[in-house]
Amino acid sequence: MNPELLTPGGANVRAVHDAFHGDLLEVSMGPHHPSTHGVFRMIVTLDGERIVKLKPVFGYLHRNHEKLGETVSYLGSMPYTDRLDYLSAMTNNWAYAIAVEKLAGQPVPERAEYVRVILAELTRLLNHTCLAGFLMQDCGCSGTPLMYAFREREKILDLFESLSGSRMMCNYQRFGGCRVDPTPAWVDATRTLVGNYGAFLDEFEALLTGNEIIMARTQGVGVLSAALAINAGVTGPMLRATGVASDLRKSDAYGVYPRFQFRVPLGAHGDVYDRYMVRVLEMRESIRILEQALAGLPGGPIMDPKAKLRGFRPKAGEAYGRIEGPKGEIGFYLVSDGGPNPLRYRVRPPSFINLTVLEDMCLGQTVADAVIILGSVDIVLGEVDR
Amino acid sequence: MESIEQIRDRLLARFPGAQLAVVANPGPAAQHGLLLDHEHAAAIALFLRDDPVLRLDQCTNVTGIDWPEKEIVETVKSSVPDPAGGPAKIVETKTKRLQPGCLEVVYHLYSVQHGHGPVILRLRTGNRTDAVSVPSLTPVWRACEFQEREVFDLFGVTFAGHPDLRRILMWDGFKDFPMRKDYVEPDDYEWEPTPHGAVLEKAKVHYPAPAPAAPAPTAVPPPAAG
Amino acid sequence: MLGSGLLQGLAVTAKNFVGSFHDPARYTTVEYPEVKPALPEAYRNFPFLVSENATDPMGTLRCVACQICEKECPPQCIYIEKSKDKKPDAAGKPQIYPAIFAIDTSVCMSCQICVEVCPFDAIKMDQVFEIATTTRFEALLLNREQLAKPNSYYHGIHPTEAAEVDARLAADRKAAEEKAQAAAAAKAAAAAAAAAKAASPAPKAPDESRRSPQGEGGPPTPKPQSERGAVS
Amino acid sequence: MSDAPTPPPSPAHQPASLPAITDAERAELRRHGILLTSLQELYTWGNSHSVWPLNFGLACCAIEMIAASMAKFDIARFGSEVFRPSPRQADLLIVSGTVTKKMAPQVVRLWNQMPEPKYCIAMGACAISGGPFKQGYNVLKGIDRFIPVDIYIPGCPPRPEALLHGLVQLQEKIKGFTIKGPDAPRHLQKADAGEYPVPEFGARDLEPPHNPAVWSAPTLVRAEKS
Repeated sequence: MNPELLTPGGANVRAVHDAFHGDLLEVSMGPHHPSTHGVFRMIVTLDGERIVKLKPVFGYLHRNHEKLGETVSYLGSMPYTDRLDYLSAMTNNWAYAIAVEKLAGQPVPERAEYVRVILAELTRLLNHTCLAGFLMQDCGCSGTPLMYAFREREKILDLFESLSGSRMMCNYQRFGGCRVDPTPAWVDATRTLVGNYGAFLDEFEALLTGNEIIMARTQGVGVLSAALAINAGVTGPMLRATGVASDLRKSDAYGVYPRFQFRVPLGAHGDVYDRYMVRVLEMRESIRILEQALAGLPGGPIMDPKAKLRGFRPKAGEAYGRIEGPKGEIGFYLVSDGGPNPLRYRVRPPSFINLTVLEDMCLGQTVADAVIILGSVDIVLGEVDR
Repeated sequence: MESIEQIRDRLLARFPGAQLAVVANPGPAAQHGLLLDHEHAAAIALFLRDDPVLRLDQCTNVTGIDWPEKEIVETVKSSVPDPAGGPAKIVETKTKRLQPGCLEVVYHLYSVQHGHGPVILRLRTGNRTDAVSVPSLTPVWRACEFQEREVFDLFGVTFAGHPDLRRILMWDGFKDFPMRKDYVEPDDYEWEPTPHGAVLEKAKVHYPAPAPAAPAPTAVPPPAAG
Repeated sequence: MLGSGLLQGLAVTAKNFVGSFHDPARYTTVEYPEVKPALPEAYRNFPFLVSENATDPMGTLRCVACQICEKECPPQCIYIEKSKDKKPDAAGKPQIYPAIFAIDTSVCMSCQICVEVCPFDAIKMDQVFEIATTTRFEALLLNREQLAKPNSYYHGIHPTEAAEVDARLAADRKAAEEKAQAAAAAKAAAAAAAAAKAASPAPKAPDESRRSPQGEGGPPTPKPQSERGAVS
Repeated sequence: MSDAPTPPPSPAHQPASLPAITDAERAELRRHGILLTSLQELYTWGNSHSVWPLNFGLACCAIEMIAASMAKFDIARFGSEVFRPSPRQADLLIVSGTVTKKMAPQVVRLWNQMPEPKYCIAMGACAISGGPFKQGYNVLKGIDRFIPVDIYIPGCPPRPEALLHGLVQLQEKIKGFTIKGPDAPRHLQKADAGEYPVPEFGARDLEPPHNPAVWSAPTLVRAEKS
């Protein structure tokens, strides 16, 4: 690996700058900018229309999540995790629950594991659908794909709401299981949704995937190499779009994922189009997992009977638990001193770390491409800034 | 994957002068850490990344931990033989010891290629005030770039060799390190209708001086007792 | 052929456009202010206090001011002051009651943890969401009188959960009565014995042990997990 | 009084202070097919049904705001579907999410850039008071510390229907305005500055931490816990 590539402001900057010999213009995009998915800010240095330097600025949504996590109890942090990546509350819940269960050595009943898989895959569908909509919005397809995405999102949210009581902030997982047991009616409704989702994806793909304008706009844009992606800690669909077969559902084999048949879609070029395609293909695999999980959903308790709700004090120690969230590896690192709240509560935010390579992907591209490259990273500011 | 002791032994064979210590994790997770010295940290990290057996090519998580100074009371029980020949007396001697505080940076390493991990590296600063520097591992793993900046911003650890060490989440002129345990947040409490604990203490500062006889002013009508 | 992807996409939008006039699956708009949304039973917004009796809500609050929810509430939006005196509850037993019970809905994040930790089923989640106001301080701090809603209202919004709660409370009450009867019988026996042997202390009523924790102690009878609302 | 063929405002939307004609008389006239309106009614009617929001999302609530503008909830039914990316073209600032101290100056700046008449909705607990993140070091305890808020929508996050309800409340409020007099909206009153001071980043907090001209909290004294 070329070490210069790994240093920010390395070889790439000079190469582009020398080739154009232009006067440089510094543009601040954000924190209020329609394309930055929230309050993200980039300071972009432009040579004509080409980007020669891009410095992300964070912190506009830094709401001291980790500090609060150290002042409230272990249970009390669960609703806060909903608000990290607010498009995929269920996977945040699960990642936190897994970390605490590791910390306390808490077993989880089988039914709860299945329900967690079902909810995590529904979240993946929800997140990837919305991301495709937002990405197309950034490409300039104003409205239509996002409208379709949100139409489907509402259907999944109805399921979440009827199960957990809230559309977005589910607060559903508990240490040692789940909060409420899904009724047969809920399982049937989920089965119907999963059965219909393939048809929606066909329609969505007919709208977008073959579209010549989208291909021209996204192919070959924002190319990321596999070596840099691994070294920079990039995870999730972004890493797989570069062709690296890395999926925690396979490699960590957490929960009951080893029982399901599914493939890990990989990209070949590591560009924006690959990142979009990997997500679409992942949704198809999620539907397969959902069908298997719904068919095999066992009976039994949803909570471990020995699990404690109040006065939960794990023994001194530490644990890092991680799962494959829709945006990449979401992990929680907890240090306990035996007290009612953690001594250290750390979130490993996938989209924050995926942004490490934003500058590398944008160098040499036009400023309009920076918008879709950022869109293809799939950031949610609640998680980036915490 | 090799156990942490095996990795330590291999590292000691490769870097004879290195000071390595296994930090045991007593919890059920049993994810033990390896405490590195500053001098060899970067070389060891590079070795762990490129070693064909371990191939820890991804540093997923970097975080800081604040360990404030702690007073530890140690109780030593010793039996003093009774000179009169009776049963030995048990005497407890309590010694107070000040455990110095430090800031710790924790790195979680995984291998994408082999699919194993985590190997946990730890670096500690000398104290919490002036010797707060540790070597940066950003030249080894780009993933550390933003995360080390975050540790610098929130904990005040400076990373020697970091290419772009600035505040990342707070604004540039900010003076404090908010994730430290002794951080005192600015006093902007004025309307706290449901305070308890620390919030009540902070809100009390803004309460008007109690009038001698009149009832305390309230914003909402006090609920009728009954 | 170049442009076939575009045409295919246009066909999709055309299908959706035409479909929105006759296909219910493609016409998704809710007519909100005119048609109220059908909220699922599990939907939660802000907490309310359950009172047994609609005519005397303050007198029959289930809440005994144990302050567990206040401690567990992650954003600390609950404030309780215990009463100095005791008042009879719905079963006629003298209980401490909350002299002040305030919830700051401008802070509450509807996480339902207060409901989960309450050992007395006294606090439950409401479903009213049309609460936009023009003032912050007065309108969004709810006090005891505004929070108290009768059990019948609870049955109206969460029927399955409320039925379970009522069944559990009735079972508890029955068990407590049986225990009290047994204790009374034991007391009578003890009194007979005490006639011979003076000054024997009367046994404490077992019901007291269930309703007594104030403050530091844990909940006396944690609800079994299986009984925790299985609502969907 | 001028006659104009506008849709008659429903009785619930009548402004409070109309000296010349009573509601009963108006209803009687309407029964005979005569529509009466005033310049004031026209003004507020037009104003209230074309409230264009700023395309500005902060956090979780922004997703629900987007959901409200999508097919299912369709904010276009209320005349507010035109989300403007530029503050110069917007009438309504929906503060949808947590306002951090780092973001607060930009929010005030956006508010200053909006032309009159402009309105502000604080959507969700965080925008109202800091919400669940209130006790944090980088969270502004309510956007009303710096800019005037017309409607508060509690909830975390409020349902899209709740946002629509808040919008209807705002429309009611606009319809209650008069062009002159004490009921005139804020921007038509001489005392209103229009521009609000933008806070600066201090060493530990925003300076000033709140704008005393806009915000003052009542004091609610809470007792020490037994």
